[in-house]
Amino acid sequence: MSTAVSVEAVSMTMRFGAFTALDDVSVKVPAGSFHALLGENGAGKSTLVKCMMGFYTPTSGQMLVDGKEAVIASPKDADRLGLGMVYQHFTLVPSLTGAENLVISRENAPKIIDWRKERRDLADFMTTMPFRIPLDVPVASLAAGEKQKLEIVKQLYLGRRFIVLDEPTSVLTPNEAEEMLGLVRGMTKAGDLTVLMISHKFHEVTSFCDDVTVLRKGKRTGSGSLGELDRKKMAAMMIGDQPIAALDSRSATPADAKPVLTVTALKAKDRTGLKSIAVDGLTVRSGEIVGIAGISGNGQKEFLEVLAGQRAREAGEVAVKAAPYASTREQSRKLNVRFIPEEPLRNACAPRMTVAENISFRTFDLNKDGKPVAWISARAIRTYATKLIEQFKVKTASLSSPIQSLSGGNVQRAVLARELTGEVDLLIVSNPCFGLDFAAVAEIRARIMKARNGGAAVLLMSEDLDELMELSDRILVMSDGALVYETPIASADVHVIGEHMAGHH
Amino acid sequence: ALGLAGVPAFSTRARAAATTVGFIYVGPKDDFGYNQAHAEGAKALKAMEGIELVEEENVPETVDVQKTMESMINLDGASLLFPTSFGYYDPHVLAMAKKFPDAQFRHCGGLWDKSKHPMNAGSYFGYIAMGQYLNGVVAGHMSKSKKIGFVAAKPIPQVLNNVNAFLLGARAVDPTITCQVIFTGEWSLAVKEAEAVNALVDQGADVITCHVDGPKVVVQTAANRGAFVCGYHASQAPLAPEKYLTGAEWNWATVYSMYAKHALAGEPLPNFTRGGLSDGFVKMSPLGPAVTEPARKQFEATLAEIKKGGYAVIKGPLKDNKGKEIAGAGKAFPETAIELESTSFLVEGVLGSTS
Amino acid sequence: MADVTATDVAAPLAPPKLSGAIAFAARRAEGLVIPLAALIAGMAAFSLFLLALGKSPTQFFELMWRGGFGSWFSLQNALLRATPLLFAALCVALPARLGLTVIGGEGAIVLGGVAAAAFGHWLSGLPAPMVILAMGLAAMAAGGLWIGAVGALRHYRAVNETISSLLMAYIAIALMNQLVEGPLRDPASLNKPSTHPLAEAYRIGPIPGMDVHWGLVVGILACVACWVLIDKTRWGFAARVAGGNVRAAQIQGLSVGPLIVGFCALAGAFAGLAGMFEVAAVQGTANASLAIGYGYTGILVAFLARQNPLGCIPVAFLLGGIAAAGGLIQRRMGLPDATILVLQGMLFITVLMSETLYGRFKIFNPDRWKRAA
Amino acid sequence: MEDIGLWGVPLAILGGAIRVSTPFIFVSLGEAVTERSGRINLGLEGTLVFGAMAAYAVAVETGSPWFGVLAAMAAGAGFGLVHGWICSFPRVNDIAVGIALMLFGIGLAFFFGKPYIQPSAPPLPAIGFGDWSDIPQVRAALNVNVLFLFGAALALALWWGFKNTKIGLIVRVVGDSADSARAMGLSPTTVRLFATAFGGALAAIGGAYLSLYYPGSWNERISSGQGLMAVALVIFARWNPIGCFAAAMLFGGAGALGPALQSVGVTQGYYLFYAAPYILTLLIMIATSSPGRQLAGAPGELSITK
Ligand SMILES: Nc1ncnc2c1ncn2[C@@H]1O[C@H](COP(=O)(O)OP(=O)(O)OP(=O)(O)O)[C@@H](O)[C@H]1O
Ligand SMILES: Nc1ncnc2c1ncn2[C@@H]1O[C@H](COP(=O)(O)OP(=O)(O)OP(=O)(O)O)[C@@H](O)[C@H]1O
Ligand SMILES: [Mg+2]
Ligand SMILES: [Mg+2]
Repeated sequence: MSTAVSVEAVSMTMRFGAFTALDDVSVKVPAGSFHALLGENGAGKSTLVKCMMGFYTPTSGQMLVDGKEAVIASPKDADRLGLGMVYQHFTLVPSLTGAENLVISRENAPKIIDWRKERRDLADFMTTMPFRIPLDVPVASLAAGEKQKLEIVKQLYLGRRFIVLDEPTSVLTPNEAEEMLGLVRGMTKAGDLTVLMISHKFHEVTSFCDDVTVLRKGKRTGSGSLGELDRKKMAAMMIGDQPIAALDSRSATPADAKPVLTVTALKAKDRTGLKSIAVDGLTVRSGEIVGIAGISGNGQKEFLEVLAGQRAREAGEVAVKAAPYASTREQSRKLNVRFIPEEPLRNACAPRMTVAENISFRTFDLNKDGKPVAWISARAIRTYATKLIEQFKVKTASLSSPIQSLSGGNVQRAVLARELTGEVDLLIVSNPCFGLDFAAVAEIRARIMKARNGGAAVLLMSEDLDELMELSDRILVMSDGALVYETPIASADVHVIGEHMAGHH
Repeated sequence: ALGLAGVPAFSTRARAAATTVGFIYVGPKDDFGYNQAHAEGAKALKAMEGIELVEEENVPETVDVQKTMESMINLDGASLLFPTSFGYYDPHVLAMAKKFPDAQFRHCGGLWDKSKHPMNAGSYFGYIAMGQYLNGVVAGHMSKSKKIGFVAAKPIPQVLNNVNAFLLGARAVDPTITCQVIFTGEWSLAVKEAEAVNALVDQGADVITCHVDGPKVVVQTAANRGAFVCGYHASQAPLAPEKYLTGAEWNWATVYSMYAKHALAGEPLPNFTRGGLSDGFVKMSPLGPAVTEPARKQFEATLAEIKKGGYAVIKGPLKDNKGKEIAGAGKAFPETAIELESTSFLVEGVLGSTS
Repeated sequence: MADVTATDVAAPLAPPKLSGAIAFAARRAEGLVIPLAALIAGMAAFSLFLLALGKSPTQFFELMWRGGFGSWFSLQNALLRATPLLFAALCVALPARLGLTVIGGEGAIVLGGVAAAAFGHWLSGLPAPMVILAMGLAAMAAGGLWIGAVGALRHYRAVNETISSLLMAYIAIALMNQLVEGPLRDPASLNKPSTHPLAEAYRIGPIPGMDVHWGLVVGILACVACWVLIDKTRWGFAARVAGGNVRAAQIQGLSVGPLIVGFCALAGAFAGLAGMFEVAAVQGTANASLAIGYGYTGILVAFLARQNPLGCIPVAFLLGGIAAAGGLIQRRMGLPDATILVLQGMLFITVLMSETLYGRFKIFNPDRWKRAA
Repeated sequence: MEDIGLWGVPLAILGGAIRVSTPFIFVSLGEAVTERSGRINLGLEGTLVFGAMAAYAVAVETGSPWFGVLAAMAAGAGFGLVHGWICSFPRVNDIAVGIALMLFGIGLAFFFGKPYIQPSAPPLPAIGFGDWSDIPQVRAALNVNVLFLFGAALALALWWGFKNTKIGLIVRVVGDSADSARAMGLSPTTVRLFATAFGGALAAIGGAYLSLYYPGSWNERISSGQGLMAVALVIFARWNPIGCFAAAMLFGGAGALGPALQSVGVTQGYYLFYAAPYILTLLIMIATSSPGRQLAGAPGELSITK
């Protein structure tokens, strides 16, 4: 196996039109080190690495590889120098098998592929890897952790000696994340690999990385070795002196709190139509947050879809406040049920409609007195949206901008504004903080906690165990379409939960 | 309808003192079929002194044709119009005839009714079934399998008359001959017509004819399958010189020149004109090289007989192919018989049904 | 560049009311200026085509003007041809609001025509307003069921609507032929099988003083009504949400299924009306001439109008005018009838390409005026 | 010729399937490649008609049907390139561009095709696979055009190629995930451009078959929507080249059903028999689709299945 290289970006500047996304940033990653890149959303982290990998042509700046100046005008150039990148979102092709993905990503893939030979070579290669992955099934059918490992395997298979990992653990269980980072760490230690990792999670950075560089609004605000920096210092470099929302303290759930959501013997098919989910029983009481942990692909999405009326249920009952609930608009309105799905732009917004329209999805058909009307009023929509935008500090150029032009955090805020206004009895939330920086995360979590303390029953599905541990009163684990484990927060143990998530118990 | 006729008068009517004649076709002018036959007739007018010709093709049977007529009158100054497709008449020609009493409309199809329709409209038509009868006579001689085939568009009287005549012509040679008919359902549908020919040949038919708008595909496909073909509408002999026996063709030049002469002379145009082989409205393609001597003899004899006039193809005793009597012994329907305009039967010996 | 003026008017000194109005106008102008520019580009491309063939573009466009727009007669000709296109375009534009691409409006037109003719015959004897109303309703029901079924298949069975509507158009035409030549045939319709002709009293006549039948008025009203429905009512809003993102609509508890089926049915109902007017105002009977491609031209109209029902009105008029001039061009310039198809194709292509220009120009986007300043 | 009676029906369906299916095979195989790359080209009807015209015209002018086929392919690839180029601009809707190009292609074909309606072109050759038989009907049914054989071979080749060649895998990558493709340094736009051009070239061969072999003439009604239907068949065939071949055969066979049944005396309701292929396709689509489940094998980037 090849040996690690050192990589250095010198004075990178990147402008998009009049906007400077990256302003004279330098980063030095010595051979065999594990370097972290920190920063808020939009700080320019992805822009920096994309400039380094030849995706963007920086406005100015140079690259040094192994101390020598290198011209990286395209990802192909980077590839030739042994530099590779694992993206925030998977770049494996879902319908291709692992083997196909590996072979086709090779620059010198033969015109006609001799699969017998390729399989043999792959098998040989895999013996040098510290873990096993099935290579003959379509990637779509792999678990998230397996996909992430495959991404890394791919980089090594391609002979990369320097890789960039962009938020590599955001879709993994803590155990998987630790295992994976441990492996990477091992490889850097052995001198096989140099790694630059983008992350929002301090604990990962502190326990695995050697050095760190922090960006803020396109500028480098600091760097150093992990030995000399603590979390506080890093946070200060990331966000300056802006205040962070504090979580409300948890008020005790009254012992006689009424059940709000009751699910019994629910059955539904999953997206492939081959597997199904089965939730035997679940109750969420007023004033509590019930967290559902699970690796993506284990049925949480389908469960939420059933509750939200996006997927047909085959059997079972869903009741809200003892009334049967079929997710109609009238029921949601009467019973005060709200949903905040993950990836709100994809699941809760009409991207091309305006910010004002998106904010009024829940209320456009009501007049001032809350009575249904046939005619909508553009003026009422704007007035309502203006109010909410102010309250929830949504940053938008104007009310009539399409919501897709907002940043991720602001889309999330707009959706929160829409769903958390008015009385809420049941709040169903999924991965609300995915991909957001810690200031935004803190604010969103604070709002959820506030709703709980106000008496709402909250069902929180999340792939982020930290989030569940922080917010939930009880945690359930979903695995293979069923709720397999339950624990009150007091006795919750991340490792036990992780094992149930992974399906071994 | 406010002063429409006045506006364009400056621009166009003044253009020529000549009579402008407008021809409107439902399909392309050179389809080897219905439209080509009319276009060839129209060509005869080109040479005539004092006649200005305007033509438009691919005009559908809806407001489009009304507007085309109107536009020819208003913008081109046409005073005599020949909308040639059958479906143009009701309501389109009628509406325009009422609206433009100064223009003359003559429509191909024989639908004009003196008691109901405007006097500046009129019909002309040819008795072409007699031509199909002659096709049948030749086919009867040339068929070895004693089975002949007919590719038909729709089961309407004109088509049924042609089918019946084709079979009866063949039965005049050999009364055991049968004729298989396949309806394609559309006036022009190339692949279906070709499939129909193949199905006919597969069922043993060895002489094929048709009544569709453009017989090109039928003729070529049949010839490729080794069957003989009889043409329709126009001559398709160049498409299959070896296999083409003869064909029933329109000879619209006769009709159109007649109208044009009247128009030039300032005489009133006849409202209702019909004719057959003897009047030169219909003609037969020259017999092909494959036609045998006995066939030629009977063909020529029958043609001569027909030209004398009064010849009847449908004559008793005759049953339809469901066993119902059509004509008792001694009863005959010559080509001019009004009953034939509403034929809804297929005669005994035709395999197929009208629904 | 023009941006400068834009920034100027948006400057803080301008009274807020006025700048709001200008910003509003600027946003709207984009949807007008870009398609017009695209049309001009298409005509320029077509002129090159003509020049390459040695024909004169000036003569062509002069004739186009004369045959399609330049006189009262031509204008009416264009309007008459535009009429069925208005309905056919709605059959595409309404489902498009829900993100559906329905291309089989032809089927609904044909069946609407047959249903209207059948009811006109069955109810003959009753007072004319009643019969005409019944014919309209029957046509709308037939077309509505047909395209409504496309919507239902899409939502409840996940059958792609583009393909199912296309297949169903072929099936509808077969059905129409079967009915017109079978059970519904007027035995007197000898050589062109048709349904029983409508009694004179049940025919829909021309608008007084014009040559164009009432279908034009109904068509324009239908377009306006659809625009109001989409822009001003809760159902239209809900449809836009569902069209923008089905998942978002579902999570809001909007009944996406009924919305899709309802909008498709309404779309089909309008197409059915096109068939009804073809029968009641033009043909007087239903026959194979119902299937002459209005449904397909309607797709063109809707896409050129960017699926905006109000936009369908001028676009249908434009295409009506082009079609109206087609004959004159054929006769005067010796160009084949397909010339019009080539022109339409070129215009369609340039207008679609112009889609990429939206949002590119600062002048149309008041949000960006200040940043530039 | 012998009377084979009712045997004529299955034989006609077989013969019809072979004769009628070829344009469907080519258009659907071409479209399968295009759609596998993540683009849909609804305009292949226009390409097919233009291909039919171009092939016929060139065959008339040169006397060689093969030059006709080559010319059609070149023209079809041209149309594909235009489609691919226009769709490479952001926010341009590929379905609408397809419809526009359909109109444009048909328009150009009719425009330039006028002088070629009358002349006769030399037909493409066929091979008599039924010559062992004494029954002329069998011989006729098995008189197979070389293009059909080429289409069958192509279906197999594409099926194999999607799995076993670099190009095949690249097309699949681009069609399934443009982001992944970009990450690999592939340009989805370029790949789609060529995939659409390839699809156009094949569709034009379908047109050449219509005008140069069966029914074997050029006129404005030569195509009755084969190009449009074949696009539907691709989805029906789940983007599998072998499936496209089978679907085309099924559709061709069903199309031969109507005339064949009439020829043996089944004459009631022939319009409905003629609609059989459409009804059949619709029914099978209804039966094999289901909500809440993605279409198996659908390319992830395809606009109509997203
Ligand atoms: N192609 C582009 N055009 C214009 N602006 C861009 C472009 N890409 C990024 N930006 C802007 O540059 C800034 C930095 O973006 P970047 O993606 O690098 O942030 P990041 O630090 O990776 O954020 P996150 O944590 O959300 O991934 C953002 O404000 C973004 O809007
Ligand atoms: N498609 C787009 N069109 C116009 N502007 C855009 C577009 N995408 C992003 N932007 C602008 O770029 C800016 C940054 O986007 P990005 O998503 O990177 O934000 P961010 O800084 O990460 O914010 P957050 O922390 O809220 O996620 C936003 O303010 C947004 O207005
Ligand atoms: Mg961001
Ligand atoms: Mg990033």
